[in-house]
Amino acid sequence: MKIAVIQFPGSNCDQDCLRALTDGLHVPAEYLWHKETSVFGFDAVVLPGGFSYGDYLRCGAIARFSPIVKAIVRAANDGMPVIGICNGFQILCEAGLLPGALIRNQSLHFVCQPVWLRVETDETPFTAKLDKERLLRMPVAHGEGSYFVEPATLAKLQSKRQVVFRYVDESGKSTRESNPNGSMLNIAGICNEARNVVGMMPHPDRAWDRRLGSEDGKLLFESLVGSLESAVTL
Amino acid sequence: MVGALMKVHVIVMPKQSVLDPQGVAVRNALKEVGLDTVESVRVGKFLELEFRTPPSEMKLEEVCRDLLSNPVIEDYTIQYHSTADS
Amino acid sequence: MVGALMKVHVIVMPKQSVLDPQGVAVRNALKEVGLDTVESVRVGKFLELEFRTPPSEMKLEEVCRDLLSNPVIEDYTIQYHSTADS
Amino acid sequence: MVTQLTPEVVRDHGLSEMEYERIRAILGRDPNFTELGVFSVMWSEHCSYKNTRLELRKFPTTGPKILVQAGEENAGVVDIGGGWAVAFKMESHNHPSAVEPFQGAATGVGGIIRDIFTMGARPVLLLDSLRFGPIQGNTAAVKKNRRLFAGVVAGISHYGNCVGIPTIGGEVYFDESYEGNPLVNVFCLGILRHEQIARGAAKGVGNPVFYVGSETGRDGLAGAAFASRDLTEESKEDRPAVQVGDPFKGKLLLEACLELLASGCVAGIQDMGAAGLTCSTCETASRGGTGVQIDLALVPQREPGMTAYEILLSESQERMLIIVQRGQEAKVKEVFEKWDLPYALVGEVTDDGMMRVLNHRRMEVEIPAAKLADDAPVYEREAIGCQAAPELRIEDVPMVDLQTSLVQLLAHPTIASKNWVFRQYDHTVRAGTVVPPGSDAAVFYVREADKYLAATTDCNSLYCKLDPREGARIAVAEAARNLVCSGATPLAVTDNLNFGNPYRPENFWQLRESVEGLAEACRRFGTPVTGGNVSLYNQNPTGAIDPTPTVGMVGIIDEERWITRQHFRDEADVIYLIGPVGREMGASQYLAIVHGRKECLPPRLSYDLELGVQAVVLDLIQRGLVKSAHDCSEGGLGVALAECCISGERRIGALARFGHWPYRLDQILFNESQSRVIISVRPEDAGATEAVCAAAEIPFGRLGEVGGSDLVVCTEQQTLRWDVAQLHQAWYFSIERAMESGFEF
Ligand SMILES: Nc1ncnc2c1ncn2[C@@H]1O[C@H](COP(=O)(O)OP(=O)(O)O)[C@@H](O)[C@H]1O
Ligand SMILES: [Mg+2]
Repeated sequence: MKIAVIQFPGSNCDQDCLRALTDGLHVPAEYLWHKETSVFGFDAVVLPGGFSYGDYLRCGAIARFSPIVKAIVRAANDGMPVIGICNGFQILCEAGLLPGALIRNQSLHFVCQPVWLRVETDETPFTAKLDKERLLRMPVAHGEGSYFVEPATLAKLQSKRQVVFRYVDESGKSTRESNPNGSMLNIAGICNEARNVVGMMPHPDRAWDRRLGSEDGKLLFESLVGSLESAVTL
Repeated sequence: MVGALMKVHVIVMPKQSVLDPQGVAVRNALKEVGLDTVESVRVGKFLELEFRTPPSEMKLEEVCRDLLSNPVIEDYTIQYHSTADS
Repeated sequence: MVGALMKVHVIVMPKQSVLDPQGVAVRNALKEVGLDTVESVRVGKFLELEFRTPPSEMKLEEVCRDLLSNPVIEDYTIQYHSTADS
Repeated sequence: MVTQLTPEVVRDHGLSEMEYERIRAILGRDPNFTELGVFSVMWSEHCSYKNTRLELRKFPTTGPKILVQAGEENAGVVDIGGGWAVAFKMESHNHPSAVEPFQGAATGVGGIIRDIFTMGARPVLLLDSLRFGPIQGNTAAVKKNRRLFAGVVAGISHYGNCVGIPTIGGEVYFDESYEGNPLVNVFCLGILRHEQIARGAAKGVGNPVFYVGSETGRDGLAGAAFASRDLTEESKEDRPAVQVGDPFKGKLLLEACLELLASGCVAGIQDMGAAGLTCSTCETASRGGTGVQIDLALVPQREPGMTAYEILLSESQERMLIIVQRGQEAKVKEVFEKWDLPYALVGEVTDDGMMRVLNHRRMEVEIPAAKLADDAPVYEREAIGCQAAPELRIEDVPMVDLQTSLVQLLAHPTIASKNWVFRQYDHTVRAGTVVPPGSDAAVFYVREADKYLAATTDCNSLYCKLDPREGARIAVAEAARNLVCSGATPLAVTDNLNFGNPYRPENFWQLRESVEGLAEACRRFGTPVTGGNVSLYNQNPTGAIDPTPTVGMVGIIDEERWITRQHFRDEADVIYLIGPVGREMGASQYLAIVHGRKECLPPRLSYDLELGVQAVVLDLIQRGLVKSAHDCSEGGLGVALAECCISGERRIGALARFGHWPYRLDQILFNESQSRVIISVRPEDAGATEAVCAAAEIPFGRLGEVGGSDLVVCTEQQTLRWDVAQLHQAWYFSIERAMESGFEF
């Protein structure tokens, strides 16, 4: 088993993601450069946070045209598990692998703070090991994380259980106060219809070590590893 | 020193259905400084492209749709100008 | 609900001599996607203001200078339009 | 174009007649226009420190852990054990930020980051020390202050967040004296292996000289000269002096340079900061005891038709000069093409000590490099002291309702929570932030080195205004105290001297007093100065800023279990005050904020007491007795106790008893006597704690217990009670409230 952590020019959470996997979980993971044209030899892909290509124009708008993203789109359509974290989420939306868009935070400010997340579905490779309704603690750090999508698609997302994480307060209620960026329905993460592609604004890659105040992020990567193993065995 | 360049302006605006907190902030700021008859403000992008040889309209539409704007949240308009002097 | 509103467009662009990293990034991206005859790109802000009753030109100029742009690195232009339909 | 070097031209370049004669003596002829420009930037205050060099020599710069001394290179390097070291430094970008707050602050961050990776270190954290005029109210001035504040914070967040270096601490003060002349001091720390230390020297005659990074444009022309003048209304017209930063390029340049340095092919490396290409060529040559020859025609240029003068003096951002071992040119090509960055072979190292600049093979500049870099004139400026501030007579301070005073202090932007600021900074990237902003010092885990570092910046400029020497001493003491409270042992210091025009004797006196105070304190605390920055001419039409010698201090924590935060944690924990109760109210925030008096003698620092208190606190922490530790600074015991109750994720009350107290209650609550730390311990550890303090013969007292939902302070005569939820409201949202009442975007 081997997991790819994509490196775009301007990625700055690539190292955090790689360490979460190698130091945190001791699973094999390697960087994959944005100029590569294939993800052959890897079993899953992590698109890390940062400011790919400077995030000029729109977050993820330019990255979406890079050779590696074209390869990831192909792999994702063949069912490979793909997670986009923060900037990675923005890229997945721009690339059309996930519906909707991430727009400027309602506060107009970059926001860096810990948040509570509620797991809305365990039917993705990244949440398979988590109980529905379970609360997770991890930081957000973004300027454009407000999830937006037209009403029709939003309804579809709900009915198809494609909302993966919601911002909530510590008691598990999704309130206005617990929403750090003005996302519709407190949406923090979603998946595609096939459920193998997940995007989320919060940072599991910054919550895998007790010293960082939370290890909840580990659970997502453990779920992934579990899913990959069971996929291998059958 | 530039020859006669072909200038194209692309204006990218947030869709009406998308809330535009920046527009709201600007409106409030304008009221603050005494422009109290301002109704609404929307803030978008203005791109000034210069070409050596004009691109095909089709190609231009395509990049406006796929790269310069995001149809989920934005609309765009293209304005053609013959020469570099605006 | 809008009556005949006065529409004003304000375009704020980085000064020519000032570095525009965004413009450079967009130019490179455009070349990537096949618009290889693009010479230069500059990216600025496009503000669409709607007024119930037209503001004094002087006041508007002042606001553009002090609030909507920073004269140190940006230039602005104001475009007046009679009615709300662009 | 040949410009006649009339006396006017020379003066416009900020050079005196004497300095011009010195130039002619060095060259043995008249300089040409381009050479004049080169001298003018190299001999500007910003680059040559001509007015402060003699003062800076007073700093202690050596120590067993110092690997690279202050002044030797771009930043000092300090050993942290295990073959690892840290390089850190603080830089100001005050004047650019006054004219264009967003870009000014952003490029300030970019500049200090380049200083650090130029040393071969990977930057891992940032701190920012900021000063602005008042932000509460609705006058035009206040709105402008808010706009500057918002712009600066957004600029720092823009650059630091994009490059992916967490901003994990800092400070913000608001005071009239900074109106129109904000202070933006940014601190950066990087880590490296001992063997990775890179040098800014042009070594090896015949070695190729490369230019890497962004193209050169006309931006930032003569920014160094700009930073060496008073800010006036016309400063707005200093347009070209404001550069625009590209954090994306900055990130690529950082990665590319570290990759190239790791390959071992680099003989010397120097960033292009103030005075750009000029400074980097002559400094590398002078350090290497060599010469450098370059041809400007080979320099990547953003705009057509730039003159030699413009190219040499441009301060375009994100550029480096790299000298490579001959034969290794291919490596540069490989790395910089990988990162899609411009690079160009522009010249070579020569053996005759000359800085030679050609343009299309035509000689433009021919100057002895060492003389240009190091023989700038040094001046001993006139210093005239002002008479010492008087002792405060407490009878002159009217009694007020202390119930409201505490709330008033907590809600003052200078004391209030800075979460509106640091929530805009990515302080969790790099997955190493153990103690985020909001405690006395930030603590960062350096994974590659398996070390815990603590860092803080401090300076109470009100003290410095009323007694610069004592204020500077206290800045060092408070920085050390903040580190100790987080469980760290102080290592070393970087400083940023922000003062007014040095040609005004009273300003220069403040500077000298402050430097001597810093130097003395750094000796006593065993924390050598590894480097820093001087920013003069911080004036606005109404006069000079309050003297602000900002101290940045770094400490190390050997064991994870020693890491300590400032907020109370559990019911029934016992609260101790380590140090005296104190009574000094001069120059206090209480006097300034509640009584509107920025007056009287600041508190006195006793080194023995301070060192004793810090030693005991560290000892208690290392024995595992301490659950929280917070020092008393602005606002005294009252504010410190309140912060202990409201700065944690979970708010909690506390009871503090002062028994029989012969003086006024406001003296207990708000005096700012130094050397005081509030700790809380488990009830069962009370005995052990008292034993340690008694043995150390340090004044201490048991104040009371943690618990409930109120903060209660009582003496035999009087009891005061505050609902911590209300205190939190006043303190946590104060800055946000102020910023929402005015525009900024
Ligand atoms: N500009 C800033 N950027 C980041 N953190 C800040 C800033 N200003 C203050 N902080 C943080 O807020 C907390 C309180 O700051 P301060 O009141 O200066 O502490 P102290 O008085 O103990 O030095 C500290 O953790 C500090 O790092
Ligand atoms: Mg403190």
